[in-house]
Amino acid sequence: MDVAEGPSSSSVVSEQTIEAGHTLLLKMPTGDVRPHKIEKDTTVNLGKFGSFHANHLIGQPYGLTYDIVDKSLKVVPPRPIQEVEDTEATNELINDGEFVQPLTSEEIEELKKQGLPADEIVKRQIEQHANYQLKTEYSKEKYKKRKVAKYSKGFSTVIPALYNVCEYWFNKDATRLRDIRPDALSQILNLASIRPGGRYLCVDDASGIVVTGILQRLAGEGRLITICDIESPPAYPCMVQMNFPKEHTAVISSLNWATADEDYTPIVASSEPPTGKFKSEGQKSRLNKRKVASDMLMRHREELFAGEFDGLVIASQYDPWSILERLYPYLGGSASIVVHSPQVQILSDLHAKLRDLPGYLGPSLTEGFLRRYQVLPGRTHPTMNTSGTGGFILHAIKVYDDPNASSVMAHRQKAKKAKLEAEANANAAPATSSAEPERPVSDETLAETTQPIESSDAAMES
Amino acid sequence: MDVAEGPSSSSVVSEQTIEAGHTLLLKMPTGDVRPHKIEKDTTVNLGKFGSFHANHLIGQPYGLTYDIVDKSLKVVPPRPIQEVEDTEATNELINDGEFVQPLTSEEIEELKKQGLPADEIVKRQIEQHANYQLKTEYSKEKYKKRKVAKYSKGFSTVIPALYNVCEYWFNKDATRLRDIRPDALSQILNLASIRPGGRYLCVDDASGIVVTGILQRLAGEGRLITICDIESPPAYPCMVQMNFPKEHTAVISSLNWATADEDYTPIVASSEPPTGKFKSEGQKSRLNKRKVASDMLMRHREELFAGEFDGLVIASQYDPWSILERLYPYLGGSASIVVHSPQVQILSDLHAKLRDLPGYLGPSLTEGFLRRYQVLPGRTHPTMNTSGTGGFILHAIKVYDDPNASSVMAHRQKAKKAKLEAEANANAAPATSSAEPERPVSDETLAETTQPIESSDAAMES
Amino acid sequence: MWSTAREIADGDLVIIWFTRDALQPLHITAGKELNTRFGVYRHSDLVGVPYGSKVGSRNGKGFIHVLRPTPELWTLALPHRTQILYLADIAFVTSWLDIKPGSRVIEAGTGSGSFSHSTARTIGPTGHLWSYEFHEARASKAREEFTRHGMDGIVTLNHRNVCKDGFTVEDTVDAVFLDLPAPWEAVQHAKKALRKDRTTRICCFSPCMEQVMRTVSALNDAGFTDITMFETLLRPQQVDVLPAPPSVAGAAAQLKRAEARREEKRLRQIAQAQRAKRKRDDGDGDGGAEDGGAKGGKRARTEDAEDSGAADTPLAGTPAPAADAAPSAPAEERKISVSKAFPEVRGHTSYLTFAVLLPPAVYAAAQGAAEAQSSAASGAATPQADAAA
Amino acid sequence: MWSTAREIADGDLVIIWFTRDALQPLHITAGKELNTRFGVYRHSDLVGVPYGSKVGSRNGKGFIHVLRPTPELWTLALPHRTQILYLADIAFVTSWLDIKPGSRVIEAGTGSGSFSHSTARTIGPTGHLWSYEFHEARASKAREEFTRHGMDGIVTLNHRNVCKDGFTVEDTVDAVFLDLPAPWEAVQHAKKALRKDRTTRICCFSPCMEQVMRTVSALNDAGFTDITMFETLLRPQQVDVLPAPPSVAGAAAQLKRAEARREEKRLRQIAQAQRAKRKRDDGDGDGGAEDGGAKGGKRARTEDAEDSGAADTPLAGTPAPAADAAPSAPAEERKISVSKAFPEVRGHTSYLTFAVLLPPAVYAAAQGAAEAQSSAASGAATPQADAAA
Repeated sequence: MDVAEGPSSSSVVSEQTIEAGHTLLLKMPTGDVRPHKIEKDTTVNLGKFGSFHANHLIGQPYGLTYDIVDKSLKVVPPRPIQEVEDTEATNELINDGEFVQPLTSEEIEELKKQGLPADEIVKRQIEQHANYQLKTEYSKEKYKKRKVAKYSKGFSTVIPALYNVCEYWFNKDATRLRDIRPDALSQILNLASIRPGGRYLCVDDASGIVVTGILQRLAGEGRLITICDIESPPAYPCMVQMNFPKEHTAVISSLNWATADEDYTPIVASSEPPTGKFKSEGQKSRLNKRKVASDMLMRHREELFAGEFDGLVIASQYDPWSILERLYPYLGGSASIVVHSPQVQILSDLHAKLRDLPGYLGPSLTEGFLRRYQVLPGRTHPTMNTSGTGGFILHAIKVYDDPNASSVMAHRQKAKKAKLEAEANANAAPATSSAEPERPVSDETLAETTQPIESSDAAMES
Repeated sequence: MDVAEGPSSSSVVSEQTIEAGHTLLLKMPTGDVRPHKIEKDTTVNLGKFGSFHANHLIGQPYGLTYDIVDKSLKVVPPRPIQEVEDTEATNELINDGEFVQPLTSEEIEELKKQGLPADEIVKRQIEQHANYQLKTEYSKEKYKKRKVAKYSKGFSTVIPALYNVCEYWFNKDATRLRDIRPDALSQILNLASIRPGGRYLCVDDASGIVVTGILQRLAGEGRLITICDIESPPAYPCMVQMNFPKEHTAVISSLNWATADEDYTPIVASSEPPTGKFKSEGQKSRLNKRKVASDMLMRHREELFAGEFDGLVIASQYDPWSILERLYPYLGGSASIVVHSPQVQILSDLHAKLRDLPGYLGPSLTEGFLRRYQVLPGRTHPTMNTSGTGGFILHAIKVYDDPNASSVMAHRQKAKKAKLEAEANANAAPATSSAEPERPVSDETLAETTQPIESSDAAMES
Repeated sequence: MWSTAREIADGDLVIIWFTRDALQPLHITAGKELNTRFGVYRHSDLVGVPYGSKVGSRNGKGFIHVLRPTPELWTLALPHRTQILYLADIAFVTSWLDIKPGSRVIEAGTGSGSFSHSTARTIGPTGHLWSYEFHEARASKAREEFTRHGMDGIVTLNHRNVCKDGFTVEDTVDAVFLDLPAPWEAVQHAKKALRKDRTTRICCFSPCMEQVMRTVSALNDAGFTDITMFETLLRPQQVDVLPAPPSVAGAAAQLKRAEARREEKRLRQIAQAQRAKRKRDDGDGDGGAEDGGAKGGKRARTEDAEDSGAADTPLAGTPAPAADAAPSAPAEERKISVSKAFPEVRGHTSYLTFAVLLPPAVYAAAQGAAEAQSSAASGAATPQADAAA
Repeated sequence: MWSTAREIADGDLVIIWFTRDALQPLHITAGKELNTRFGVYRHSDLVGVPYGSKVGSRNGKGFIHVLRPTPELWTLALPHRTQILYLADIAFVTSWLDIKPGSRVIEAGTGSGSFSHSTARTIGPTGHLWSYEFHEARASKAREEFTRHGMDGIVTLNHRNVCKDGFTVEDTVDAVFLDLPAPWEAVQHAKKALRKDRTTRICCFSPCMEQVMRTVSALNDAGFTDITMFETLLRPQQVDVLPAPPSVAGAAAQLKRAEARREEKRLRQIAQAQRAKRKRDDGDGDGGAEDGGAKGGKRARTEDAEDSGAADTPLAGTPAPAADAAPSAPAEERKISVSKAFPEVRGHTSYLTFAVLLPPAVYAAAQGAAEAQSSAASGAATPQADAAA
């Protein structure tokens, strides 16, 4: 046992505790997720799902499920999946359309007003239902679940993990995220090799989901400079639900396309009093603040222009090539360049451009595939509806070209040419001008290191 | 029992019988498929898988598996899948790379020369194999299967079904099929609503796979005119493996982009002898043949120009819009237009164009998804490698526009506008010029007919 | 099955296309009227109109397209009695089962009839489809539809629970398609119904993986071979025509112009403030009362402006000319068509489990033939008949 | 873990990129030489060179790119001891398990170390990874690699069969990742290792559906909730720059020109033949012997030409001018970039089964807190602690 490495990090626990001022994601029994900023001594109203006093939630860990009982909260323990027994019943004898709700909506409203729990309402409905016993157990289970969800009063709090926040925004409005699905976001962060302590550039017109991801992966160590198209630093709304501590957001600074332009000099008002002497304390404070701001702007510019950043991530409405032209010089050698776009056309045009440039190594373009499954016993299948797209990702590596280095193939062709010219005075074909280095010819040693050997424990059994 | 409808169709049986002159697809134990034109009194040489006398195969039904024994064929009966018993063994103690072939390739060659059957060779190998008992049953099964395939002498004949022929060509060279995968082909044929007796136009630069599909679905009833870019009718190589009877191929005729042009008059040599009298029998026969050919060309042109075709299928390297411009006039009302392309860019450009034209109803663009699974007991999973693309399909319906008919929305807006203008003298917004008819507003009756009700027998259980 | 005439006739089934998401089958019955929120139409006005026509409503409000039915349009427009089968699955099953003109096919259950219509179209008048439905009301509805659609010669519909009672034909069909909750219960029955003189095929359509596993096992036990499983789906694409993405140079130019304008404004304010101050210093006190409360606000702003008075000396040089953005402007006018999959698409319909039945009868015949050929052709070793497992 | 300096130093691990499909990890060891068919390189020549440089070989034949390692490049370049985990899976697992700086994580088995390297990068020096490998040789190799890569502070490697012997920590980790043939055998052990003071997560990586089902059942039995399963893959796209697809008008024009040329040629032949005939008729017999056998062929062709002599009267009009094609010609010069998925792509790696563990300790605390808040804030009904199942 590595006892030395036992748990001790209370800070990580507090990250999972709800505090006043946090923006929570509350998941309704129907699966809908709603944001709510929780403030002390207020009432949280969830409409038909009930209302409760906010203080009940403050200090609670994230991730629990509650029933609302008389404006206060009752923690619901986790429930295991019930095995559904398959009976001999089929739906053979049930007529379509007959299996309808036997209580009127007025009757149900009345029961709800009486404070009857959801499963009790469903039970009553079922009692009224002539055909219920004829349905198969699977159908019954499905019916019950749907109905219970419909009449439940309660909710769960969603843990502010990056995955959950991204999923919430994606489901709410994928367009605002420029179609960055959780799987795409995770690929972006890994491809850009974001690590605590790294220094990154980012252009995020995707509501800040990429910025949020980078900040989480920096956790207060390292640097992030974003470039935006407005004067003041943008809001990045996705960050809100993460409830980041201040140290985590302190690593980010923003420039815009004007202030990020080396050839442009921002108009910065002087912070010296025109007369050489401060006229008032107010003037002094104003001018000092101005000095801090303009000094900071100049420092950020200098920092950007000094370059050597470890990576660049682009998820922008602007032509990605126009962005690369501007920011490429500030990347260090071997830096990762990751560009996301909802549409393949934008990135195939970019890919076609980059692969002819020696400063971009190995550009690759991929589309993600994500599929979720229902894994109830006896009923395993992918979800019937799914997200159609999480966008496309282009990845390349910044390299320093050496125009004097020439490929083996060119040499071989040169050698061949020379030989041919020597043998006969024929015209040899010009060397290929392919930007892509030639494919390796068969070579035992290399092949061994590059071909995956299929013998994993798990895969071998399959 | 509908005894009246019992089996009687010997013609269908003969379709499944191998005849001299047929081009067969032979499947090797390794899974490779090879074409072979079978001729009487020849020897079929399958290389390391053996050779046999062709006459053994003539008259046999398609779809069987044979072992080759002394140049003759032994039918192998179907084998059920063996349940693999999972033992306690794991691969924990087997070192990577150790599990190698214990017989040298020379020894194996010797055993093969001795005519030892494949499973016998594998058995000997296993006996020599120190670690074999340590491997799990799954690993052993996998190993045995691979080895047996390697040393088997034999093959199966592939039934010349459209699916099999398309799969063979697709696996061989998807580019020649313009990426038309079997699923895409089946969608094309259904979307074009190909039925016996129908009349269709087709532009097939995909080695004739679409033409082959249409011919199979016509089965000798109906008509198919193809337009090609060469002078004489194209070969359509995919047709070869179908071994179509003559009646099935009689329904096809070909024009080219010049002869299919109404404004162009092909230069047709006269079939009258210049002197008014035939100089010889040879001349007479030549000129008659020429007359038949030119009459036929004229008939095909007239047939095309008379129009009223039931559908048009395009799988071509040419700009699909330039094709539609030419052939659209020859389609009947409600005809299906189906365009396949390997690249989405081509079809999204076309889609953008068509949806602004009132003669094309409901253009839709789809990409197919196909996934095959291994379904061995205890080892169910999708294949580890799969085809990346089967191309994109655009579908639209030809309609006759009526420029005088106006949409409900336009009316509503006109009415609203009139009202607004009456109320105040304000400028109303112009009516939207969207080419797409407006979405229906909520309407109970319509909603019922258009919303799928999820209550199928199979799906309900899930 | 449906009319192949150019024009619509009384009694025809047509498909009315209101919008992409609103279609409706309609039996033309002279005398009747179609009253929708897309307008009012007399059936008799549609008679004689060519299929595929756009027709304006009688009151001039709205229009419809009147289409010739196809199994695909019918599926989009039909009154769904069960979850329908979709194009991708139907097309793929048709292909793998080698269903073609003349084929004899079984389907169970009939459901909403999507597969029935598509199969009837493909097999044509020389083929036959036996369709089984265990739900009585659905069976009656389907029977009625098949008759109306002129499919009686092609389709035989049976109200029957095939898992319990088996099929109504034996040694007859080329292919079986099972869309049942427990297809494994029908596998042995299917084997009986398949013809024994040739290779035949089966497909079981099941949404859940557990159903697939039981089906695979049942197929294997019943002697089916080449057992394999597929999933097929369509991913519809949305096409947008958009301006080509703008260059950030344009954004930069705009920001610079804004900054320059702000700076100009500030300088103007300082100049004004200084003039005003000079005026005040010159003892011009009248109007003081007029300015009143407004003055305080103004003074604050003026102070701000004054503070920045020394900004006449920016850190260096002059703002870049706004012309910076000019080169990219024409490019930004260009429109491009871009596409992506729709945000929500169908993620699953069902697993399609396929298998082949190679009946012993064929083996016996094949072996006999091979034997005969062998002795005739080469007199070589007689192929031995391995006893079928 | 790896060097973050701008330039390469002796002792660094670098990734040598020969081509997209040929990468190799290299420990810079002054004095050694890298000898490949892409050229010969002295390690010492790479020292001091900036990461990301293109370097020409000593003999001027070939070049390499010398890259800074990342877990992703390492995965592409590493010597595979087992089937490796790929980017899509690793990234998704990292995200769902909420692995971030400071996280404490378990993985079993270590395999080729793809997941280990990626996780070490993400959790950073404040996190910790316990990695378990049951195969001794693989464990030793991985231990050696982790040390070389400076990961000793972040990763603890154990040679251990966790299904039999469990993990080496208890009540400690935030997340567990199981890549084992029978993950269900390790689920109870994983539960012990997960910390009890907060919500924790587990992921089981299994290629087969049957493994998923057993795992789901084991997770459910062990009290895990929110059990769900995902598949994630990457579909690499191939981009081609091609001429815009040509118009069929061009093809038509070409065919027409060809036909016109053929007709011209035929007419010339006829004219020649007639001249020749006239000559022959004029009694000019010499040269007959010279033509010899060739004549027969010529005559046949001439006859053909003569037969078609009357073709001077084509059925109507004149051939359309070749200029037909002209309007489309400029369009055909335009190049477009088109893309499609590669012909063969990865179709499956594994199913990722995820679950959450909400331990009773949290419930007790939560309920206590809720209770306290309730009485403090409103004095309303006390929340009742439902006994955990």
